[in-house]
Amino acid sequence: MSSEKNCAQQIKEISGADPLKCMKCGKCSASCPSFNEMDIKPHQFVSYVANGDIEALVNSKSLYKCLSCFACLERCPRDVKPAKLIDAARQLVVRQRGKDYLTADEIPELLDEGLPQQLLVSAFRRYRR
Amino acid sequence: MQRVGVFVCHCGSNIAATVDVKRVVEAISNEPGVVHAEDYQYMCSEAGQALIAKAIKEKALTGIVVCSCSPRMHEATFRKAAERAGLNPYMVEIANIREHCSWIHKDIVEATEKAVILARAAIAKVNLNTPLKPGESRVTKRALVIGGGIAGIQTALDIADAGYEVDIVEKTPSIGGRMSQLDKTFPTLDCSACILTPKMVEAAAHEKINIYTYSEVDKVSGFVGDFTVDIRKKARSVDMDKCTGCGVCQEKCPSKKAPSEFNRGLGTRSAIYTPFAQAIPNVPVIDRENCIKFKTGKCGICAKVCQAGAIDYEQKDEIITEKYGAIVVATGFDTIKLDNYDEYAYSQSKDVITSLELERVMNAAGTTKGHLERLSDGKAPKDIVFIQCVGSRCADDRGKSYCSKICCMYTAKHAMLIRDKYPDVNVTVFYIDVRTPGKNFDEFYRRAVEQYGVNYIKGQVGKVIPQPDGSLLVQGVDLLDNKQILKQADMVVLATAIEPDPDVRKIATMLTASIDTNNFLTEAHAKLRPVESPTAGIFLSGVCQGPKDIPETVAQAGAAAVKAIGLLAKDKLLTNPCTAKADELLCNGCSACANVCPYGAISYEVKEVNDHGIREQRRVAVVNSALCQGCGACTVTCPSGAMDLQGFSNLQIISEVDAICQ
Amino acid sequence: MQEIISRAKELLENGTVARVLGWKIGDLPYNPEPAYFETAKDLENFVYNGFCGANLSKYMIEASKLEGKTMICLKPCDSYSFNQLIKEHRVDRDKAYIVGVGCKGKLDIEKIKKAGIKGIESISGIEMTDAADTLEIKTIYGDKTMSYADAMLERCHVCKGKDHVIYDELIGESKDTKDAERFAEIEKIEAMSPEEKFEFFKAELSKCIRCNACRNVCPACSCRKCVFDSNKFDSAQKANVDSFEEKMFHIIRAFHVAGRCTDCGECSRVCPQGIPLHLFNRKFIKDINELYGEYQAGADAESKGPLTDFTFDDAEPSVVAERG
Amino acid sequence: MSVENQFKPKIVAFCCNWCSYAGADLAGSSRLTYPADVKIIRVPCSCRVNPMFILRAFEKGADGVIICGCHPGDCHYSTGNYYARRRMTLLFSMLDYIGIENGRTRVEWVSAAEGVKFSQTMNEFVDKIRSLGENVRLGDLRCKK
Amino acid sequence: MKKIAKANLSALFRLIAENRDLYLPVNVSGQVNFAAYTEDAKVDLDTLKTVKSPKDAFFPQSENLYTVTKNDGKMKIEPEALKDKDFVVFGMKGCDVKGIEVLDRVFLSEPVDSFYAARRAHGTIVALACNEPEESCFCKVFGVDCAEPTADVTVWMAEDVMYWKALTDKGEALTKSLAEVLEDADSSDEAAVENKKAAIHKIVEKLPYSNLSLEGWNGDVLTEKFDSALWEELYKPCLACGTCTFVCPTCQCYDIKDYNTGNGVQRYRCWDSCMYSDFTMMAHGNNRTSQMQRFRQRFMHKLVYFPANNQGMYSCVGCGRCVDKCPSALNIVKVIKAFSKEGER
Repeated sequence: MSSEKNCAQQIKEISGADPLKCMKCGKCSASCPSFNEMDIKPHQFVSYVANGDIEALVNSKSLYKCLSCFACLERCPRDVKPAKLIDAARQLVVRQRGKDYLTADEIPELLDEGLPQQLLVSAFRRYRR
Repeated sequence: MQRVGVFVCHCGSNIAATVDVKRVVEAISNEPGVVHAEDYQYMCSEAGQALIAKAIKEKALTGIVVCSCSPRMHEATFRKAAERAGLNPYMVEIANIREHCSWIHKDIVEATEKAVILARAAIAKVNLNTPLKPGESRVTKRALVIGGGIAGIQTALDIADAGYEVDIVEKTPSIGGRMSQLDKTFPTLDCSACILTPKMVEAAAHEKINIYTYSEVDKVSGFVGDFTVDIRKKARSVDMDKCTGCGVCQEKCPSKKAPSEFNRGLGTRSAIYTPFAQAIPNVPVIDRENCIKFKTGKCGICAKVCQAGAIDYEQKDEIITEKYGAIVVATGFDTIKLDNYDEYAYSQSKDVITSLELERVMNAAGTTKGHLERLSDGKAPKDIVFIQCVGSRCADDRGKSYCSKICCMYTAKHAMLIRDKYPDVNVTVFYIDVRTPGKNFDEFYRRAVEQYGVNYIKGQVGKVIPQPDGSLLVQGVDLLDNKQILKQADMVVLATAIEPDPDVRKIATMLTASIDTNNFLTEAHAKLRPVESPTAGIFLSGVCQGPKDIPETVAQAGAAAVKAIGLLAKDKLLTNPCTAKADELLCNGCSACANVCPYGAISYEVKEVNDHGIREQRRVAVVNSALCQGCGACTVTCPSGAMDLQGFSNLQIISEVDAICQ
Repeated sequence: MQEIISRAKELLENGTVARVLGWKIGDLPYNPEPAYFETAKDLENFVYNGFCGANLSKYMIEASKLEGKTMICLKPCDSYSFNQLIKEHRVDRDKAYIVGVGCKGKLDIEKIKKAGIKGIESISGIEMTDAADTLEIKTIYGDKTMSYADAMLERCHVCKGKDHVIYDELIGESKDTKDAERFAEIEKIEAMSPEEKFEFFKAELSKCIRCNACRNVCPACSCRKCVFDSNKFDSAQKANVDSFEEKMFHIIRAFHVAGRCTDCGECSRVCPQGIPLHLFNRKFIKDINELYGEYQAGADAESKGPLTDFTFDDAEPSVVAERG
Repeated sequence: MSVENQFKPKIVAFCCNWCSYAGADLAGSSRLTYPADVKIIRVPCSCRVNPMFILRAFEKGADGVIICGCHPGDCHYSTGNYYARRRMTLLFSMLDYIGIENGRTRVEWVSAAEGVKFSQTMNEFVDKIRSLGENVRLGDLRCKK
Repeated sequence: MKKIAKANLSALFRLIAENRDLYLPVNVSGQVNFAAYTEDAKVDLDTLKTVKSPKDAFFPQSENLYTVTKNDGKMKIEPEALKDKDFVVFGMKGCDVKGIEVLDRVFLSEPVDSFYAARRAHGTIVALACNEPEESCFCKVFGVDCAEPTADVTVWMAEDVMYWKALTDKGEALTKSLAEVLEDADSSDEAAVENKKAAIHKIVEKLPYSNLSLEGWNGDVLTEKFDSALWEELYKPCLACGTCTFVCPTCQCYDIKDYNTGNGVQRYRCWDSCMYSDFTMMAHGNNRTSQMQRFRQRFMHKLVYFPANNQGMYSCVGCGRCVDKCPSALNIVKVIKAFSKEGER
């Protein structure tokens, strides 16, 4: 990965969010259905990006625990878009080939008969862009 | 040809750091008319003004240009200085090289170049200036206060005490405003009504104060010192002179289902009503939308029971036209609508209420007679959650960008009062920041935490989920513990953002008072003239200017009163001499200018004109300089250029254009 | 024509009017001139035919200053100008006895000459009583014909209608001559690219010689002293220096008459260089109609003009860029 | 392109005294930058801006002219900006009609509280004029030396 | 005499324009006026009269005189350079040429107008005989023979050939330089030209204004004409525009004005019109205060004042442009006729 600063910049560009607008109210974390599964909490995404600590962010579990439900984005009073930030971090990873969370071969095993197609597509969207 | 002196101010380093002032002086020394140029550290200082005076006298200057801060800041200062030195004050022009130059440009070469051009434009203009003399206009010694809340009442009392007549126009049936709806006040916890009611009574009894309730301002014309206002007294359907305020009509009224505005819609009232027991005037109003008589033509019970015969179903709106010298706006605030905040379930659950509604719940005269109970089932709540900053400090258009300022304190007050009266109730406050600047404010908040055990959680609530059992599940976060919190509550109180009363926009338009994007009225200067509108003769009192608590409101009300008194104390005002003037040799008498004049300042005369030897009777425009405010609308409408604006003449503006474009 | 003359004689004789403002026969078949007639003998030279295109309304400004009433002959389109002048207090309604004269379209000698017809000795078919729709033109280079419609002034092809909006009495019938859309030319230009527009107007305006005929004939340009003749705006210039220098004059002139111009077409009629000046005025009229509602200047003598009026929800100036 | 060679447009901004000029002052005291190409002329009201001033600016070499006034409804003189709005709409339409590039003229309502908007507007406008390049169609050749 | 096939005219123009400026009638947006020759100019030699007379070639509507600049507080005056390049005006008509003679009287008499003189020195006039004079023409009245205009070169346009006859040294020099395109003419050509002239003379006789009488205008008539009550009647329709003066080949009045370019001040002169209310405006106003006076001035100047100062030379040449272009159908012919009728009374 290129320099951390550069990555932080890329995340800002991809997400279109400005981490400096955050007033640390925590409404994102309060809204997040995956809060408990995450090691880095939604309200912390912002500080990681602002501080340029992208390495830790892209290596976090949160990257794959975020459901992209966008509740945080909807409710954020400051228009900071935590979901977009984490999504942007995810994209940074995906853009580096071979760093996928799952390999293509692993997927069929995980498939369930009753799994709705839509969920599958959404999963692909998240893990294999 | 003028003899122009140019004075370039360093403004300490404010200008000099980005503009090479010496270079400016050098560059403009050869401009047409310039006979003197110098720079100084602070032109507005006494020493700076002395420099100007000295140059005016020694160099026999006929015009000066000061390159400094905005003319909105110091034009008056320099005009006065020039006048003291014997120069007509209107022979002064300001080149704004601070706000419009040094403060916004970083590159010294670029900024200096621009400063030179701005100076040249001002020099070109001053070369065409002519001495002007202000006219005079009279001052009507009467003030109008729009809004009868604590701000309006205090302003009116202060003006009246100084001996001037004051009219209060209040749109609801009683004065008192928001403060009358409050239960207790922070940080002393004294009873709101107990301190407000005497003021209301005092205002009503004051011989210099005249109160128009259930009335609105319809039209405003005129200008500082001489406003003419149409006040619409809405039909009350009750004769104010006859009514004794016995209250029988309200008791007997069969239509009792109208939502009570005073109780924020939590309770009901009769169709003929006074908003609350201590209402002033104690004369009811018939709410025609809910009155059976007005809806069906039948009923008429109130008229039958009224021994004074005060009920008048035929009453019509009445327009009163009155003249005022000063107008104070005290239109107050309301809480914002919560339509954009579905996540708090305000519209889904009766047990989610706003703080102002809580005031009515807690108040002994309120819907629950002061008992803290759930509005859904009347049960006593065990767990109450307060949510702060609902709609305040919001970057998008769901809410307001500003801090509503009062919420932290009233929430602490509510929490404290509940814990005091019902020690077994758990109170949790979700906050982003607790802001308590103010005398005894932080102590008050700390008492809530330390003495009353209110549970403050740093973090916001994401969602309030009504449960099938009637309780509320509050999903929030504790940022300090980095934990998500799911909390069972049976009442949620939202610290809803406040906004200026929506009617203020209409009023501001009538007054031509400027207003900001949040509908707060703009002050003439954020620091130095905080209680005046930029529109002369209009003053600001209370929350219409920005969020504030009661003591601040009262303080501002007094300040606005003092400003109004200062105006009313004058017998005459000097009028702006920058007025329009018609050149009768060029005037066609076509009436186009009069059509666009907002002040009716232009009339026509048929008179003999001597046009270079040709004498004939012509219809020509005449400007009443006392009425003209100098907007210039007429000058552009006039095709022949007969109408020109003194101080901003066609040639002056063109000379500025030329100087900038050359 | 005879009817007008006899009525004029009557009015002069019974003292209703002190003079008659009409057209006097010219010394060529096509050049009658505006003229005053004060006696029955004068009226021998009165003429009213297809070449009486001149709009006499503006002459009433001076006539209003004279003793007694003036009988003024107005064609339907002229009556709009007259109304507008009343609105602007430039003419005295009480000083005018308005005879609304019928009109079957007025002729443009330039169009006839542009068709290559020269050495004209006589033209028949121009009288109001002529039923033929063809002009028979005798020239020293032989006889020619031209259809009446082809020789008509541009304004007659987009005629505002046969009705006079103000008059004391009417004499003579009018004819529908409208056979083109009033704004078609404007729309054509609007559809051009900026470069095409610029080239078009540059070519047209490069012909301008600043003779001021358009301004001086214009009933809306009734200023005692035009801004382009005074020092009020430092705009007094008689020069035409570069190819597009006249824009200032023509844009401002059009702007000054915007909302007041009745579209009488006199400017285009009199331009010695054949510049279609009505394209400026009519553009403003079209914009006003589209943005602020249909408005016909001079349709009445009371209503507020669109530029001395407004509504709270008028279009923003950005509409110009937005509509592309 | 080096900074020195960058096209430096001449831009005239007419600002009404009550709102936009104060807005520009606020932009200044808030240190909200915009290019030095913009020079402000103070007029009492947007309705004081005569189309002749605008054409004059172009004639003398301006590359863009922007008129700023109080928001409709907020005019210090009640109605001035309504007249200005009609006048400028028609004038701009005429300029467009004769083939002058759209965007060389602009009207923006800026209140005394909108320092941010003022600076944003000026930045945008300067960008626009830079993209349009030098005004060659409306200028007087004599001023082009 | 020389001749050239009409088909070769463009070659002729190209050749003339090679080393000189060439002005000739060009159609721009439907109107024919004298303009500089370019490859794609729409040259129009058939239209009898250009809208403006070609006097611009020698006396431009607007010309810079000098420029004043200021540097470091010092003024610098830079006179405009005089015309120093040869040029040819092709296609002037008899009346136009006569118009230049009138202008010569004004600008070449002391004090000589150096700008005009330089242009006259460098300009060669090729005059074109009028094949088809029109009803508004009355050059004959002022002694102009439109069939044989006398200039540096006279040309006649026939069916498909143009005859070329140099009359002056300048004309000869021009002819010589065009040797590669001009052919020698023979006696049959001479005869053709004579026939052409005769045909034109015949047409001229048929023109309605050709027999206009100038009687009563020569001699000491100043006071009589000036005081005539007729002016009061004649001027009435006049709109006070300057069309007649600006299309006129002899009107020579100009105004001198300053223009601030931002880098300096240009002093320029431009045509002015005695019909304008601000003509010769001075601080106290104007010496002619009514349109009647201004109207009278124009015709008195053409028919009385000018001849009085120039050995009887009228400053009208009978081109008829004012007859064609006056918005109110006024013109000098109507004035002359009105006075002669007055005489009859």
